Amino acid sequence: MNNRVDPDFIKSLNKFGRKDWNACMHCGNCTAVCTLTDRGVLFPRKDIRTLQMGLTSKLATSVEPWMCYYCGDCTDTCPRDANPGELMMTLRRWLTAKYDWTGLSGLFYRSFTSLVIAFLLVAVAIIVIGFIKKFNQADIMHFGHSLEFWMIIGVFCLILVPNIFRMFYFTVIKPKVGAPFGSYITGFFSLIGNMFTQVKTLKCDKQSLRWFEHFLVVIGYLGLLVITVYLDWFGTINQIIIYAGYITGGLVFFFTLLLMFSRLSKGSQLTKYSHSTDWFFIIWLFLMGLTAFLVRVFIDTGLLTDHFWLYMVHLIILAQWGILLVPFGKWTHFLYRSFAIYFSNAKTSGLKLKGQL
Amino acid sequence: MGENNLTGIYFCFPKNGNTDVVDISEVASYAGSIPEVTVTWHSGNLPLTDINSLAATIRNKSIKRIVIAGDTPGFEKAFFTKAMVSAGNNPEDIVLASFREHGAISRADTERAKAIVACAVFGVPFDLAAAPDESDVNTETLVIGGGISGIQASLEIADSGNMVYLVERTGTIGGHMAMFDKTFPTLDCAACILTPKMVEVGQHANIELMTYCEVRGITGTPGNYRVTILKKARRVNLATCIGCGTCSEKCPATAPSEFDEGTTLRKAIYIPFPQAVPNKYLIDADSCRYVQEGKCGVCAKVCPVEYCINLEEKDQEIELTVGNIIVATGFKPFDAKKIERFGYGRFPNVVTSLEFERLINAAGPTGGEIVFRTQDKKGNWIFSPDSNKPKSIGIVHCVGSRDENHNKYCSRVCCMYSLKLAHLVKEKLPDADVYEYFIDMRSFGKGYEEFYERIKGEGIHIIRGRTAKIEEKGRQLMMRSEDMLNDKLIEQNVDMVILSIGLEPRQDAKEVAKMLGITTTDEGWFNELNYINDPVSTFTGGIFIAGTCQGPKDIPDAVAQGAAAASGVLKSISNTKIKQSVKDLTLDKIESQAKQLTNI
Amino acid sequence: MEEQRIGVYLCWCGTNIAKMVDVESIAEEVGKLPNVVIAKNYKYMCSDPGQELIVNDIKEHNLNRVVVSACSPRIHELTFRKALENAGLNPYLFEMANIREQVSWVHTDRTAATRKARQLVKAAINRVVFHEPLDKRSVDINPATLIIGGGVSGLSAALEIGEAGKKVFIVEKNSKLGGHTADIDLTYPYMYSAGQMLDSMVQRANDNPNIEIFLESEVDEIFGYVGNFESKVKDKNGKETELNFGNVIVATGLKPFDAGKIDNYGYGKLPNVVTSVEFEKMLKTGNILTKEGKEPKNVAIIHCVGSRNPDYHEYCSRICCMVAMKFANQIKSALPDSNVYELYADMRAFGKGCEEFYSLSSSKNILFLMFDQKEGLPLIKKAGSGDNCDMIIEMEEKLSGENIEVPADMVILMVGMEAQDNAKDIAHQVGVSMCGNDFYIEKHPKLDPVATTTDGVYIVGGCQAPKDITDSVSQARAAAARILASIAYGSVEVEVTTASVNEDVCCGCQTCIKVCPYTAISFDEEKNVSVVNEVLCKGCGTCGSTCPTGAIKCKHFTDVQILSQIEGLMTLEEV
Amino acid sequence: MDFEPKIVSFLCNWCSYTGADLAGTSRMKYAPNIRVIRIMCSGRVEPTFVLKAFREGADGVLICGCHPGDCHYHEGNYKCLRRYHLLQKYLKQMGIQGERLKLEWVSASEGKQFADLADSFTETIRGLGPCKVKENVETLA
Repeated sequence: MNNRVDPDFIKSLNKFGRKDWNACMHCGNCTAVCTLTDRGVLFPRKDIRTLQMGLTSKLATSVEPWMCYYCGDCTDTCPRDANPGELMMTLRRWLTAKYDWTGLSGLFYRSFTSLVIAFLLVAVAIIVIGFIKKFNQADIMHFGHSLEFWMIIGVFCLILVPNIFRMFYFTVIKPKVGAPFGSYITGFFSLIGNMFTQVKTLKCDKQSLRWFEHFLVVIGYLGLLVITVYLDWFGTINQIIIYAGYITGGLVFFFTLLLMFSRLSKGSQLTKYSHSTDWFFIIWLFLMGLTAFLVRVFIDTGLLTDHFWLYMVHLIILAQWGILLVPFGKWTHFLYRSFAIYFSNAKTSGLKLKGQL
Repeated sequence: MGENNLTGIYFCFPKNGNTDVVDISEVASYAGSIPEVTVTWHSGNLPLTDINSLAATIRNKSIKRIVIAGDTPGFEKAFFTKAMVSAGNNPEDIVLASFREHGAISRADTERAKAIVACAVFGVPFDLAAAPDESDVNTETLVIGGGISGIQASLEIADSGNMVYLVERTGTIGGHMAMFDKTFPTLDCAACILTPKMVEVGQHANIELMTYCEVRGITGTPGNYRVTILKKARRVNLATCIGCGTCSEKCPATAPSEFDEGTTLRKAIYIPFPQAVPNKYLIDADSCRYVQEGKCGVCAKVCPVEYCINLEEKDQEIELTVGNIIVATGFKPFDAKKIERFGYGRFPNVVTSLEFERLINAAGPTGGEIVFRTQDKKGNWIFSPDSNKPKSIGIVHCVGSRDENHNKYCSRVCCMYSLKLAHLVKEKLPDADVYEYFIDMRSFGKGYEEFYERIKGEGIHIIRGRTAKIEEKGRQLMMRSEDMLNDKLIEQNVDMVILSIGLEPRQDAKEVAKMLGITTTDEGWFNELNYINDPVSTFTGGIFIAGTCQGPKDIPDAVAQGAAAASGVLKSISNTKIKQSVKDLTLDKIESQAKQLTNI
Repeated sequence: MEEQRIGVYLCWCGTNIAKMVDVESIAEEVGKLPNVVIAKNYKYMCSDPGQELIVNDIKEHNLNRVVVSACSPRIHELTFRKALENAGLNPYLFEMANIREQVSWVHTDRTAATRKARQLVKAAINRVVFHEPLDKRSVDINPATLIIGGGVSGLSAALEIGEAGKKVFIVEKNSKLGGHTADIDLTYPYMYSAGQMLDSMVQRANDNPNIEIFLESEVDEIFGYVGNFESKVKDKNGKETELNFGNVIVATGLKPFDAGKIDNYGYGKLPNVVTSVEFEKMLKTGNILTKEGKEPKNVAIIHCVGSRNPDYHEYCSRICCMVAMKFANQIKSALPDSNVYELYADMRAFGKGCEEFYSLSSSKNILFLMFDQKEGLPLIKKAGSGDNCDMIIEMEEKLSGENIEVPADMVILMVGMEAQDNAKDIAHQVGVSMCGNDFYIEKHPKLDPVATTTDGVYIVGGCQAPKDITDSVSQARAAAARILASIAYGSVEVEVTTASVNEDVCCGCQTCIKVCPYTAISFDEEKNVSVVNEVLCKGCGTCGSTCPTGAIKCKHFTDVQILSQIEGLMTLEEV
Repeated sequence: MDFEPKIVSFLCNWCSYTGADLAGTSRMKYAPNIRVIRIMCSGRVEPTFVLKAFREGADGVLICGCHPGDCHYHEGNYKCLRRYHLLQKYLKQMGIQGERLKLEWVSASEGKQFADLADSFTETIRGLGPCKVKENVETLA
């Protein structure tokens, strides 16, 4: 029977983040203080209740955790120090694992060692390939370039798309909300918008600066992606592309640096607690930006031939990023968030149809 | 005792980070030196987990009795009981040595902690062993605080024919109760039931009423305390003032009325409220022009009685000697400004429950009309009878209470008075919508639950969900809350919001405690000798606590406590002997007395 | 009737009265009235010179009646009565006319106000003519006290009075002192040992020569009135002891609700559904085991059993929430890896340290689930084979709106508290009244929570309403204070303005006996007349107005006094 | 000169009289036609008192007691209420309009209510005009 309460679940959740949400006495403050809650979109209290009772299947249907941008108001004003904000973060991790059909992201969240091993394996693989190709610069750079390309295709088709569909199944199909087909069409554009701007963040008070940082990182990241993969930054001689590459790369590693500092200083609620995977994500993003930047510098200064190891390093980081972090880590959040909004809009219009709202 | 009755002592370490606590290891080493004790052990800060190994130890060391010592060792008892049973022992042979119970809280109390452990080992109740010597008692009593508890205590003692000095900080007795309109759950008006008692105090032959006075210092010993009292300059002669009010009429200076929670203005020379006891005027130095600027003095000129008003009067100090002291200093309301999200102080029509009590009171600033707060010519925000009436009112429970960010504790009365206010609003404005937001409805007393049910039936919207913030929406106020029982988010627009503010210790509670030589909780509530069965005595002989200064309380409980404290006093008067302070007992004395008791 | 020599005094109260009432003219007029020896007006009658004025005149003109017309008698009647006493005159030969609060302060037309004042004064003069000297009466107090019930309330009261050196009789129906507290392992919120606390109290009681304890005994009907009660105590062997005492404390406590009445909980049918009372025993004996002798993996605690439910008791039993919380903590301590569920309605953690106790407990993986009795009670069923637990509780969880199942190997029912079965009998024996729930009614719910309408009889602890140990102790001591005070004073003042029966006129219809709220009137069979016990009478006068033959006289409010007062009000209309 | 009603009113000591005093202390103004007689409890009010008042020339009689349940003597006010209904019947038989006798509950805090009551009742009586009882009796005699 799936509505049997299970107090042990909350313990298993501890792997995904900081514990002790039993402190919550259900005063409802968090839900009411949150600027993003709305009719039909109630969080975090309801999710706290569901997880306290350990109703996992119900929890899996919840899109609310993706609606939260972690401004920390709920945690600041919680009368029991139950830290609802961090709970939302933890649930996002738990859901990511839930959606992922390979089960790898769950594994990485739960055990740090397995994550490290995975990283080493990838690194070794790259080095081995390097051997096979006798460290021939042109070959390897060609390989690297095509690797990037296939990685994106592969990850997208094999993991991200299926996971999105799993998410769709858990949150919309299973709970049987008859969302009208039209609502998916109409919602699509806002989906794209949200995906790249995450503009909803701005609804939180005192979040605009963070949003801007975040936005620039995304721009920089996507820019770098396009420039290296499709405009072959390392191969091209087109000055414009080269400079564009420099700018985007710079953006990435500069702003990731900022983000890292804010995590270290633990200023806001958001940055108080960091899961190991958060660090991996941000550091690798930073390294990617940095190494890419340096590689191009070395190319332009003609140093690369003598210091080809640099490209190897870049390639390793790139592979780890693309194969491990993108499909199984925090990277997916920006997909899930946008789709969550997309689905929940569909849901609400479904409920409206039923007259439940 | 002896071989066949070996005792093991387990020490629990305090779990919270507090550092100024009893030195457990010192107590432990002391305990080791007691012959009857075979083994002492403690888990450090780890919680106990393995019952079987504990049972094994008990069996191997053939321990027959166990003493669990620590701040609140009871939390571990069930664990030990089980272990004892599985070790084949009698679970009755577990004794708690609770430091907190007997007032050993800080490092300074380590000696007493040892004594507590000793008594537990000897199997002697601590309060029997820790019996202080007795001495003669002065039959006169000092009562500090003229609220309902103080009044009750004074009357109980005075009726026995013994002298009572009732010292009150303000110009009249009555305390907070006098400010209330009705009282829950019977809804009889506070003034009607309180003022006769106040008059009784004023006229009682055995009560010397000392209003507008403050206790400044206390010396001496239980049964014979010397008290220094500051008699603040009232500038009006209590004996000759006939309360005609001419002075007040003519007085040009005004100030916010304390009695009306500043919701209206009073003159510089005033009677706090019509039924004040003593019903005599007093001059508030801070707002009196003569005192401040040296000119004016109209009151003295218009006063029909000669030499009644003396603007030059100065504060003076008085000495008293008393045998017992009852502390009934009461509480102070929580400052709603501390919670910015509720906008108290920014939005004029967010009012505190106490302000509302005055507003709705037939003898209040508007004669009981519920109106909006408006600004007078001088720019003071006041309630004036001629302003408009709200059509909808919201009530927020637990303001400042049950909140880690403010006061952890529950203020005990807010739920009920909020229901009462809701009812009164409906009574005065039948068409008004009333919305009440609560967390847990704590209607626990006699007739309280029935009252709750009655209110539910009066068309008041009672919603489970703490209001998180209040924002101005046009001319109205928007209250944002989650209605969790109906799975809804509510953004309710209302005309006026009542914040049900909690109770706090008086700001000077800790200094007062220091002066009296009694202890307080971290918040500042006075500590009782034993929370369970001696809630009014303290560790200092001849000093008793009554009413809300010990912790939040409703009127019946405060009254009961006032009387209970009086009984402590009458006890000593009646057998002409008073117990000295428990806190002054030395370890040796308690030890030896405990030994004596075991030999009996 | 001796010659009437009345002195009338009108007060200006500065301008307060004089401004609106022409006191001088009134003084002049009433001065002319028969029996009025002197009529004076003065600035402040209440002031010392004002009072001296009266005293001197009484002596000088040997007045035997005084009328003062000034402020409300509620403010200064006592003052002036004292003045009369000082002058050696009986204080009741005095009447007051209220021309400030009820004339000068409330009217705007001076002539009208003056006319009204004049009439009030005249009425007072008319009335005072018929005033009679009344003597303050008081009865001596027997210093002994009877305490019915040896629970923690009765015990604390006994200790308080006994240790004050006064005689106390405790009558306890069980074989040991301590009541319910004796069955409790620990007390909330600080987990003190109830047993250790009680041990010392009982020892103190036993060692105290002033405290006489009757175990397994019951009290017979109590006769007499405040200060002088008498009754018999019967022990189980039928041995009777005569007792005389001045005050009574009723501390009979309460009893747990019978959980069997609620079908949903299957108490009595399902072996592992136990009451909070039974569970306390488990805790004391240290074996928290199911009937099968296994350690329960899942323990569910259900709140408000029999409380807050109109089908059983509408009231809240006040302590169950915290006791349940205490249980949860003890279970977690004894069975660290068990799951504890609390099925509650509102968490009533209101006492000192209780909210902190609640939040502390929350951090111990205790699952709090909310239900609403109005929308159906949780249902306890035997679990199926695959459930790997003994019982299943089906409930609608209010905080999530989910219909859920809670696994349980043991269910603890937090049974509420209700009045003792014999509450009514005791009420009759001691003469206290009861409310709908059979709890005793206090004299005033707020300002007199332990006294009753019968002087000298006090109710403390659970018999007045459910309450925890602390609050019971406070009440017990409150009662003790009253009693110690009355003993110290040695006597109690009794109402002077009582009713009395003129036996020649009384027809013995006994109507008065029916209407008297204080059972102060009894019937004398031989003389066939009603007799007023002036100690019990509070002087409300209801009997007087009911008496068909006018045999009952309400002192100081006699018919003739009031009737002539009416005449006074109506005369002197157009002067 | 136009008709000024004469009204006798019986106030119980614990609630209504205190309420009337409160009206005074808070300086509320009301018609001067009410003349107050203080009794311990509204239960003390005998029919004779009321009749006597009319006999002596009162145009109206007002009785005030504690609100139901608040009676200082538990139920004196109920007793009074019962008697009031009987009296109403009796007055009619005597040809006195029932409106001339009024029973109201006034608590110690209801100074305002008392003032309003005094005014409204005075107006009622003014509307009814003088009560003839006294004259009739005297002409008979």
